[in-house]
Amino acid sequence: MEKKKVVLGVIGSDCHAVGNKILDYSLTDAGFEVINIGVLSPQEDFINAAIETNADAILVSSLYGHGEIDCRGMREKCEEAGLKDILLYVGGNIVVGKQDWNEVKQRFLDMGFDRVYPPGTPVEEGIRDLKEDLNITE
Amino acid sequence: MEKKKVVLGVIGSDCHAVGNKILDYSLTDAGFEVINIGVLSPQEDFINAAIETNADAILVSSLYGHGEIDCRGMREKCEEAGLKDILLYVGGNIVVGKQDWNEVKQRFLDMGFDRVYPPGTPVEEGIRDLKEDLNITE
Amino acid sequence: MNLRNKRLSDEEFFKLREEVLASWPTGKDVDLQEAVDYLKKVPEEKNFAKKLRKAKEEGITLAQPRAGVALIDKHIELLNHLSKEGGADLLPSTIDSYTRQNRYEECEVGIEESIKAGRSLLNGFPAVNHGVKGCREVFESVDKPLQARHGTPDSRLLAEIIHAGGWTSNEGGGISYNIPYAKSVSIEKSLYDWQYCDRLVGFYEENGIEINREPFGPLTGTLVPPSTSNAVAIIEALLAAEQGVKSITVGYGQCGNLIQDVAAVRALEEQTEEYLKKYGYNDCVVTTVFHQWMGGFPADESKAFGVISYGAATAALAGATKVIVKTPHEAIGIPTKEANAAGIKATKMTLNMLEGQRMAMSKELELEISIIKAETNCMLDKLFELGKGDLAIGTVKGIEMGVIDIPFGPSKYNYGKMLPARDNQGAVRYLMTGNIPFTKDLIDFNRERLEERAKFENREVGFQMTVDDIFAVGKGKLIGRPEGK
Amino acid sequence: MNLRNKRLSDEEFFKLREEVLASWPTGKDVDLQEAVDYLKKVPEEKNFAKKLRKAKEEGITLAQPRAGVALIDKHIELLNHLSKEGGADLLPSTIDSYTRQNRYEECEVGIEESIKAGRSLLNGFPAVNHGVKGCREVFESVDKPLQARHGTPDSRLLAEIIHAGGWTSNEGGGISYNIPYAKSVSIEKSLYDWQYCDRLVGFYEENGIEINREPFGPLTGTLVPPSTSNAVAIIEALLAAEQGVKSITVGYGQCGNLIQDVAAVRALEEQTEEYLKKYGYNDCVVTTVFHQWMGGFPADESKAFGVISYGAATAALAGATKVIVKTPHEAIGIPTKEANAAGIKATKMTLNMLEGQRMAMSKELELEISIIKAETNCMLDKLFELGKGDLAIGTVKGIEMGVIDIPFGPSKYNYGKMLPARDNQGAVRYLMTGNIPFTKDLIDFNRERLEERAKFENREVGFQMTVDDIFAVGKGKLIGRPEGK
Ligand code: B12
Ligand code: B12
Repeated sequence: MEKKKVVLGVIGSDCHAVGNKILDYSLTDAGFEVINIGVLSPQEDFINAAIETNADAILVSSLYGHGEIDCRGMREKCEEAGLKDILLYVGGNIVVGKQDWNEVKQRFLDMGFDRVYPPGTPVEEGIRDLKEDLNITE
Repeated sequence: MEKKKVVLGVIGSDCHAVGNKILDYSLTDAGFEVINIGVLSPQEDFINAAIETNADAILVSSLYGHGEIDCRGMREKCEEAGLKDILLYVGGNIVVGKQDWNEVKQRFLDMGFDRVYPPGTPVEEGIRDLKEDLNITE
Repeated sequence: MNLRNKRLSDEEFFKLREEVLASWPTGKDVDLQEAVDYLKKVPEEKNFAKKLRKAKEEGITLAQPRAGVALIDKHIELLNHLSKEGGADLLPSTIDSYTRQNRYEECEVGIEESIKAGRSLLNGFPAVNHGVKGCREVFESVDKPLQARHGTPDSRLLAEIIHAGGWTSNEGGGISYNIPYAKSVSIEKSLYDWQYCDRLVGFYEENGIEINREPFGPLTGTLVPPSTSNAVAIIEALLAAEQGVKSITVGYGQCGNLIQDVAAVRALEEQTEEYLKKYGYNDCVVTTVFHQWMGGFPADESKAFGVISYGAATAALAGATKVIVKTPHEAIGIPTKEANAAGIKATKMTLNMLEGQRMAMSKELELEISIIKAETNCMLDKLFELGKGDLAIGTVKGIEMGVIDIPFGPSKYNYGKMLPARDNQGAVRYLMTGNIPFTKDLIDFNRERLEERAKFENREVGFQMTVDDIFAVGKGKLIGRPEGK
Repeated sequence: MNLRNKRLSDEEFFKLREEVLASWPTGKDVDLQEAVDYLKKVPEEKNFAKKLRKAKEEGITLAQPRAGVALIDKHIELLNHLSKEGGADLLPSTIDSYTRQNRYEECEVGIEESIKAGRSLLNGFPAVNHGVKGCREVFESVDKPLQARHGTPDSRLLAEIIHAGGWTSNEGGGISYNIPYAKSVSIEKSLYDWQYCDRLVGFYEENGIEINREPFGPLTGTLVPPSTSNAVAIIEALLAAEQGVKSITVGYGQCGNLIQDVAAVRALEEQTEEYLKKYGYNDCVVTTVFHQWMGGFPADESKAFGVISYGAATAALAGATKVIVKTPHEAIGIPTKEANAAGIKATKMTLNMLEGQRMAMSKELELEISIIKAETNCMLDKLFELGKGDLAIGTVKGIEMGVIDIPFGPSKYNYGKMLPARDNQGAVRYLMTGNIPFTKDLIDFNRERLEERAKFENREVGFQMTVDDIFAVGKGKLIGRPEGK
């Protein structure tokens, strides 16, 4: 079976690289083809990479707290670019400070993300969800 | 001027001796005559000592948490023994656990204590109050 | 009562036992043979002595909280929280203060009032009143070994009930549970009563049940110089061994100077083993327990976490077999189960980060160890001399004469002329030795260290230092210096 | 741009300066002469350089938090809370991440949205947007020295504004604020831009104003071996000194093995002083900063307190001049002011208990110091060789070639072939050295230590160890061992 493709990156002015490298390693290990655009990536870079590679999902990391500003309008931009219904995940430390998680999650769901992950989510959880959402059976 | 007399002790089955020794030392230093009945002292010992020495005040310490049980009825026993309106102070860690201080204080005021001190009260505070209540001017 | 350091004869023991069991109604439910059968079925991981031995072999430090409330169900809830949420490795049952004074009637009042008030009015678990049945209910509802922690000069009935209840460790000793905890119990009496407790453990050992005993290391918890508490621990270890105890955990309460604290634990372990060997007790397993700071705590919870974690780090670096954990509520009152678990978590995190790390040997550490050992020997030698070779007799005489002198001990049998204070690095030294038979060299060493501080602080060596040191940690410092120093 | 390790000429500096100040409207408010006058009036106790020097002389460790929010009034409130309630000795202003990338328009958005939302949407204080006036308002509203802490490859405008604003310290450097923080800024460019920042400080020094500079020690905060971060700190110290900087604080991020951490700080201080002397910078005051654990934290707040306090204890035992404090919210998000103060209080309590105590010299400590120094020398010697004596040129070439190689650095200018992992005592070693020019002895030493762990864990030395170690502290352990080890 052909490998599913995922675009991976850290959005905005965010330089946190460690989680990104781990996600790359683990997703590859789990059988995905990973297009890693790395840290400090604007929305456009995610979208362009997804178009170029015809990706199945975009995994956005935001660690540094500006996630709320950086992720705004991303779903709309995807649609505009013709990425209809592409899977959109976001995770990391996506807002500033310790906030009520349910509220935070809702804010990002409202922005059009399919799945939203709290701080410290194990990679395995993301991989499990991806397999489910992309109908991958081992 | 004659020295004012205070009876000092730790009530009930309480063995905490350090604060008691410090109070003894500091009160003596501040010009009081201290009758120290020490740790592990029942109500009766405080009252007998006060009667024998014709004391002006009784300072009860309770550190170990059973203060609430141990102090009950003390004012009444004083009255019965003829110690009318003797000053009655209590301090230390007078209840079990971290409780709302205002409630705790009220409970002991209701028992008839004139002053009630929270954990870690500096000795100086007790001395200042004693001087005020006993009209001692330096 | 004819106190000697000699194993109680079966005759004497069983005669005493009748009295003991008759002293409160729950005593009659203790059946030694049935208890042996019960304890034989206790799984390995719930036996205190076995878990300690394993930790010693693996070189890890276990964490144990203090905890106890009046009612059985609440106590079980508490212990399970500390085990599961807190991650405690060993569980305690702290016994309330009425039980410690054998005032079981007052415990009944406390139990009733606690039911009424919906909160514990007792500062611990009244194990005697709850009896063997209650103790077993607790034991069977938890997943870790259980120990009674108290402060009871006469804990004979308590010991009978808890061991029959499945609790495989008992803290205390004839000195360490007398002088800090009592006012007018003679040393002769408390040593004798603790021989009974030790003999009971010896009896179980002879019947194939390993039970741990732990002299209470920190004593008054307030500026106790290491050699004083080490001497007491070694005495109690020797007395316990004579009664047949095989698993002994000697303890020490943090003083705050890291090198001195590590030295104290190392000296304690080595000297306990040496003395046991010397007096012919060759099959004891000696482990150590380090108590996080036992004196007055800062009221601020974040600061308390600092004290707790520093204590945990010291325990790890010393290589103690277990550490007794304080909580962020320490300065105020008995902790909630959440605050208690918080203390354990901070402790375990620190232990985990230091796992396998030990303080390396240095000139400074070597010196501290040698000083502590020399001081300890001075006291112990004198006791043996006074007792003409009998340590029990020597101890009674020695404490009366101030050969061992515990600072701030409330007991009238304590000599009370020794005064401690911190030196310029925070190590606890002897400011006044009273009647402790130190050599001139040792007295000079202590004095010099204190003079160094006095010079730095520009004041005289004296009692004011002791007073300032008592309050220092509560105010956020180790050493009680004058303002602006 | 013609990068050499040579003091920028006044001509070059003032020409660059025009561009820099023109790059955002607030730049025009910086008037150097007026700033000198303003800074002359700053009282001694609010000058960063002076306070550090005093602490070094007294042998104490100061505590400094990280903190910054979008709006001036809220930022002032935050800093005062940390100073008064927390007891911070030195104050920071952490700069937001848009400013770090010179994206001041986005800062404007962040400021506006923060006003609307009633909470900070920026992860720091946008000092450039608030300008000299805003920075002075902050400075005049607090009672301690202020420092900018950020992660800005090109921080020239920021430096102009904060120093003119009365802030007497700036963190960063051409390597340490590039490789961990940027993706595509060349080393040549960032070294050049930081020469500007250093030259600005040199200018102030020449005008009688002491200003402190601090290379960012921890780099990526993730398993950086001591010699790698020490080498970077020494390079940045030398480059700063050439531009006229006199007060230099070299930094190190806790790795977690106590002996290695103490050795790292000692080696860092000694070697920085040696190299400065060797290259003719004789009047610099070198101080040290120790960062509490900079990698992934445990989410549980009690465990976080354990990590924080252990870090504080290490800083004290190492004798660092200051310690940068983490908070119990670390794993989740920017801390509230209360959580931040809590971290400081736990830290200060620990420092106070250890005041005056240092780790004693031992065989083990001596060995670690000598290994770190030898490794550091290998890297630095090679850079001087590559630059034919010019450290700036050598650094650009050396980083390109992997002579210095920072683990997990996001920059494409980082070589990225080095891999670290912990040994069996938790010390961070080189698993793969890539192109780092170590001697065979040093490579063997690192390897042997890792093999020891591999044997204990019954697996091969390899990348899985690195991965496990990255997650370990977050999961409550120092070393990422396989289950059941
Ligand atoms: C040292 C200590 C011990 C030592 C005591 C040695 C000795 N014989 O003195 C040992 C280890 C033996 C011990 C034992 C126990 N302790 Co204790 N102990 C402490 C500790 C750590 C310090 C007490 C101290 O010496 N402080 C220094 C002195 C100078 O201060 P002080 O005692 O507070 O007294 C000053 C002020 O309070 C004030 N003051 C006191 N009384 C009065 C009265 C008046 C009128 C005024 C004006 C002022 C005043 O002035 C004093 C001098 O400055 C406290 C916690 C803490 N404070 O940090 C716990 C603490 C008091 N102990 C406690 C408990 C429960 C016990 C035990 C039951 C064991 C247990 N369950 O853990 C046993 C008690 C046994 C018994 N029968 O009493 C609890 C009490 C809990 C509660 N009230 O809810 C505390 C608060 C710890 C805790 N949080 O759990 N303890
Ligand atoms: C190491 C670190 C740094 C290093 C980063 C080095 C580097 N280049 O990578 C340095 C020191 C440089 C740094 C800098 C900063 N940091 Co930082 N940093 C951390 C720290 C301690 C660990 C991050 C880490 O590497 N974790 C280990 C990796 C493996 O885990 P991870 O990143 O969480 O990623 C995993 C999961 O989250 C998940 N995941 C991540 N993304 C996604 C996406 C999807 C779809 C899924 C399914 C899963 C998933 O999988 C990953 C792999 O397991 C965290 C706090 C913490 N976590 O303890 C703060 C933290 C992330 N940093 C923070 C901040 C604010 C900063 C700074 C702005 C400085 C400051 N103000 O203090 C700068 C940022 C500069 C910039 N431009 O970005 C904040 C963010 C605050 C917030 N969100 O409210 C944190 C949370 C600390 C804090 N509490 O203040 N930091």
